[in-house]
Amino acid sequence: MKIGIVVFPGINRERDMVLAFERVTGHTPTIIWHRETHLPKVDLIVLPGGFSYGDYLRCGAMAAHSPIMQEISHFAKNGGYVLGVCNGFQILTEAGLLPGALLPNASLRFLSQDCYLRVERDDTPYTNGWKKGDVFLTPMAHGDGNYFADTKTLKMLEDDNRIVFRYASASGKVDPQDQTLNPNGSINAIAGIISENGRICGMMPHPEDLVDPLMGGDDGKPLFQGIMETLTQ
Amino acid sequence: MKVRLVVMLKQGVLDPQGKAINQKLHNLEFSEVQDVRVGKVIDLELTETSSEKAKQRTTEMAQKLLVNGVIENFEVEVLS
Amino acid sequence: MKVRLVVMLKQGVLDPQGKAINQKLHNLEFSEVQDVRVGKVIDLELTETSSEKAKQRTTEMAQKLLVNGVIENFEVEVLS
Amino acid sequence: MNKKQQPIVNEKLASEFGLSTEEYAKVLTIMGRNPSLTELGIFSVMWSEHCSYKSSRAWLKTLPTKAPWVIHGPGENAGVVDIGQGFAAIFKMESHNHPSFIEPYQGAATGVGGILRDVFTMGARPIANLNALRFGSPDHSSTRHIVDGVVRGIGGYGNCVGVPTVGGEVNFHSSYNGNPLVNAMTVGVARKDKIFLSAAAGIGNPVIYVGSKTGRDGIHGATMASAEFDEDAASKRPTVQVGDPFVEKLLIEACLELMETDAIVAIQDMGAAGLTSSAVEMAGKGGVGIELDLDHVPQRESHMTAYEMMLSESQERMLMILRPDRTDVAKQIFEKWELDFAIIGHLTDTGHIVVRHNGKIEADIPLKPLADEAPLYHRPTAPSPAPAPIGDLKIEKSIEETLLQLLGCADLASRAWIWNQYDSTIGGQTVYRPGKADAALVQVDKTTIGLALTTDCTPRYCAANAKIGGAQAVVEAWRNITAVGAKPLAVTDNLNFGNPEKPEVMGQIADVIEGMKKACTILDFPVVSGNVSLYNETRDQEGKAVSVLPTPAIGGLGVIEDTSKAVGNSLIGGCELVIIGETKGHLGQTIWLREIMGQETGAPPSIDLQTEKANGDFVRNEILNGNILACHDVSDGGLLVAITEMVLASNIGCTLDVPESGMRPEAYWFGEDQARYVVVTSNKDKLLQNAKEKNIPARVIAYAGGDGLVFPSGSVITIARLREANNGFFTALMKG
Ligand SMILES: Nc1ncnc2c1ncn2[C@@H]1O[C@H](COP(=O)(O)OP(=O)(O)O)[C@@H](O)[C@H]1O
Ligand SMILES: [Mg+2]
Repeated sequence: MKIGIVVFPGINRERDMVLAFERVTGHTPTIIWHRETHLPKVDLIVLPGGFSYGDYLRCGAMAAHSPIMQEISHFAKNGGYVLGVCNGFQILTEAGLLPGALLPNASLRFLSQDCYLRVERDDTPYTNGWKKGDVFLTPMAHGDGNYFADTKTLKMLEDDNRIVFRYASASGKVDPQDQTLNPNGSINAIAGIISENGRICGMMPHPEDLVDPLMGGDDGKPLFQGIMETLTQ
Repeated sequence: MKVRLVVMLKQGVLDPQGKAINQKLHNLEFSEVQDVRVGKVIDLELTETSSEKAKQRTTEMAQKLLVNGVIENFEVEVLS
Repeated sequence: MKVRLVVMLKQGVLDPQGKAINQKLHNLEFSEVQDVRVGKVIDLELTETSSEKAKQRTTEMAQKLLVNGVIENFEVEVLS
Repeated sequence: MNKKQQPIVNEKLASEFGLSTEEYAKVLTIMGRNPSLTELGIFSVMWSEHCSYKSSRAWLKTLPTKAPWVIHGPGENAGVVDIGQGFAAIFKMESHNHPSFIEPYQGAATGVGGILRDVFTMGARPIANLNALRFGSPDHSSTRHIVDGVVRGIGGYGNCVGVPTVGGEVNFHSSYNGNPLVNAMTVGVARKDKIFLSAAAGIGNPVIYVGSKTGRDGIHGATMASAEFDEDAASKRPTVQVGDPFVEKLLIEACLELMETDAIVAIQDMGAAGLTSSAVEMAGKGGVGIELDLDHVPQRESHMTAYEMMLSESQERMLMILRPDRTDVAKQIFEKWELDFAIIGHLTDTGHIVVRHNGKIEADIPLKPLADEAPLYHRPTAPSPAPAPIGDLKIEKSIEETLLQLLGCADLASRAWIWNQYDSTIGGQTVYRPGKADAALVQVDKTTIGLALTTDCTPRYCAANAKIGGAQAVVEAWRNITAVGAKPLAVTDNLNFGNPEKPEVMGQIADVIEGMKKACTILDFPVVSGNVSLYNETRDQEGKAVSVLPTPAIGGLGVIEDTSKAVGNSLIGGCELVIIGETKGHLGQTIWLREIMGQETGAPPSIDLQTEKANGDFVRNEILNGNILACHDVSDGGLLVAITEMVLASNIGCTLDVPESGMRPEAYWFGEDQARYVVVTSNKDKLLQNAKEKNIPARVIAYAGGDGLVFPSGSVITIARLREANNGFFTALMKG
């Protein structure tokens, strides 16, 4: 299993991601600097969280228009696995690799708190460590996590079963209108989606920060276990 | 040449900022306010001297980077 | 009546956004870009029908809430 | 400022720049001629209160600063202590009070940026931020706006640079109306043998400028930070600096990357007084001269004068002395991170700072007298009036009602509204984030070492008795670190006071420092860095100057070798709660007295440092032994508030035992006697036995379990109800 973590200027959760892979899988990912012109041979590209280019203009916009994103697009179009978390998710939508957009949180404030996610599919490389309907705890930390898609896109996502995580209560109840359950106001309480081919996934919260009981729990572990299982098959 | 790009959220895209401002203005008793929409303005200073050309290049910049067509519309205006 | 409020950082106040965008546009080979300043636009729909009055009220809103006079300037424009 | 309008340098101008008649006379003696405008500017900022500590220096020198684990005490950019396994913690706290009043968002944001630079300039990767905040009365017209801006600013900057904000404190009091206190603390970690200092060395070595370009930001900021506010404040506004956390993040990475090489001889951030203070201090400390050519300074605006460039406080800039054969290596690194890099001068053997611009010498000042002759004042002190004695207490409320009211008051309400806007988990090493333990706990990468971090101060105690208040602030920080199981190592402080030219204020400063000194000495908890902010006062409606409450914020750092042994403050179902320390029912200056009785009266609780040490050492030992599973010190609000906070942290209820007799219930439940901890144990017999052997007062006071707080009378308050009371304050304050 070879994992590459791409770092744009202003990205700041790459160390968390490395640590999580090390803690859960024992595997140390390679860091890929955004100026590199060729992707090294990897099985999975991770776009971690942070504030690429300060999140100025729009979150993820400037990173999405970097030369290396063309390489990543190529990689994705050839069936490569790509995971974008938080700013990484924003970059993927800005680059058009995933549909929709992430708007400012409904509260117009940065939200750093724990939330529960309900797993909507367990047949993807990113979710096969869970069972459909499982609920897990994860920290979230973002100012712009309010997922939006127009009616047509939304219908397509729902119909094609492309929503992988939704914000929920501890018992798995989803209510997009309830701000305690859907803190950033995402449409249909969407927290993560996947591409048509099931290989490009974007999500807002940070399971990588909850993989060690010492740091408050290990609810995020199945994400990494699932990835390892897929990639080592 | 100075060009102004005004970027607004598309109709139908929720504008939480506009909504919050509307609410606050009402609290401050600006009751004549019916609706508020918040957008961005990006002022560009270009070496370009033809206003036609400046407009065209700014439109390219908008499409390439400055505007997210999924949620935003834009207008270009030559200021001077 | 539709009024547009354009809010920009004062001259001399650092505009980190504009700076980063400028650099990025250069990387994307829009080398004609000399300077970028980013501001906000707030479009207000008012019940007011006199454009004089609308301008005046918008100015009040700007001073009271919408503009941070410490670092920002603003202009009011009646759109329709 | 444009050439045509260059003002004439004379005593009047000097006084506008904040130099007194005597100070200006000294300038003339040192220079032996009339100074140029740029020279006057340099003197005025270097001799400002902010840079020279002229009112406080004599007192600061009395603080203990040494211990076997202290690597660098005060005098460097930040304090450095040995935390074991080859690592050092580097930390400091700094104020941005006045800028935060003028522009709350940018003021607070640039405060965070500045303190981060003080820490990474020494070679440390920043791993945690904390913030000690003091706001005006909740019902004052500006409070909401300031709270909103300050919290957004701290979050906006810290979240973007990717350093977790893990703790802090907040108080509200009318004395901070229009003069908030914003004290930011950063903690970083470096290899013990890779620490970078600021003393310049090597005649001829290049002086390098890196980071952002220079604009006309904050010119006069450093002198402004030392001048009290009046209606005039608004007109000083154009000097506001804007922070760029994105650039700061790049600067951190670039500097740390360069620090892996052997290129750096000395390095310092450009903080208050920008290029002036960094150049003067680096050369001064190294005993060398320095020559700058401002033509090479990266500039954001056109036609800047030498004066403007020397005094600019543009953010995100650093000054370095490099080995001449390594400038290319350095240049490459800064280019990689897309930051400005410029050689702007070199070191000389003249002992002077010489500033050139457009081929002209704009300043030429001998460095030694600039430093040695800096003013030092022994300002007169006067005692503060003793607080009024406690008046009649007509008690009408039940304990239950009282508790709910206290939980909702400004100083005890949940701070979740604030910390939920701060990224506290980034880094993946946060063991205890805000609200989960008495001190935040952050693990050091690739080790099992945990750093326990806290900020503390109880300004109302300081106002009532500055000596006790100064000691109490230190003691509470020490207790909070102890309560997670860590060993307290050292302190950084931020001393916030009013106008030192008023003898009463100077008396507070002297007494607070005296109290701190005693506590730090006996607890072996030296001060390794800090900051002083004076002239914190504003005018009330009648135009009278009001000083802020004396507020010596203490930032404490402790270490635990094995983070898995640390404890938080959450109850554990089925366990017993034991109070360690003696409850005497002290009511003077308590929150209960203020909130319920409407009196700010009485003496603050006395501090017995030997008892503090004995009780704390006992608690720490028992945590490490595994006999204590959770712990919370008793502070603001007293015993019942402490227990309730543990209930709220865990969502587990508890049943209270009958209080000790011989005391009125209010005194027992809400008294603020010091040296106490509520601890949770599943091994009560062993714990009580150990306490008895060591002569430590210990007594079972409650049993954990259920979903409410059950009173001895049998009445119950549900956790939901407690939480509602606790959360209401910020929701109401920030609404609308
Ligand atoms: N400004 C702040 N930023 C982050 N955390 C804060 C802030 N203020 C308070 N907290 C957190 O809230 C909790 C309670 O604070 P406080 O009542 O001051 O604790 P204590 O009295 O036990 O020292 C602590 O975890 C503290 O770190
Ligand atoms: Mg405290």
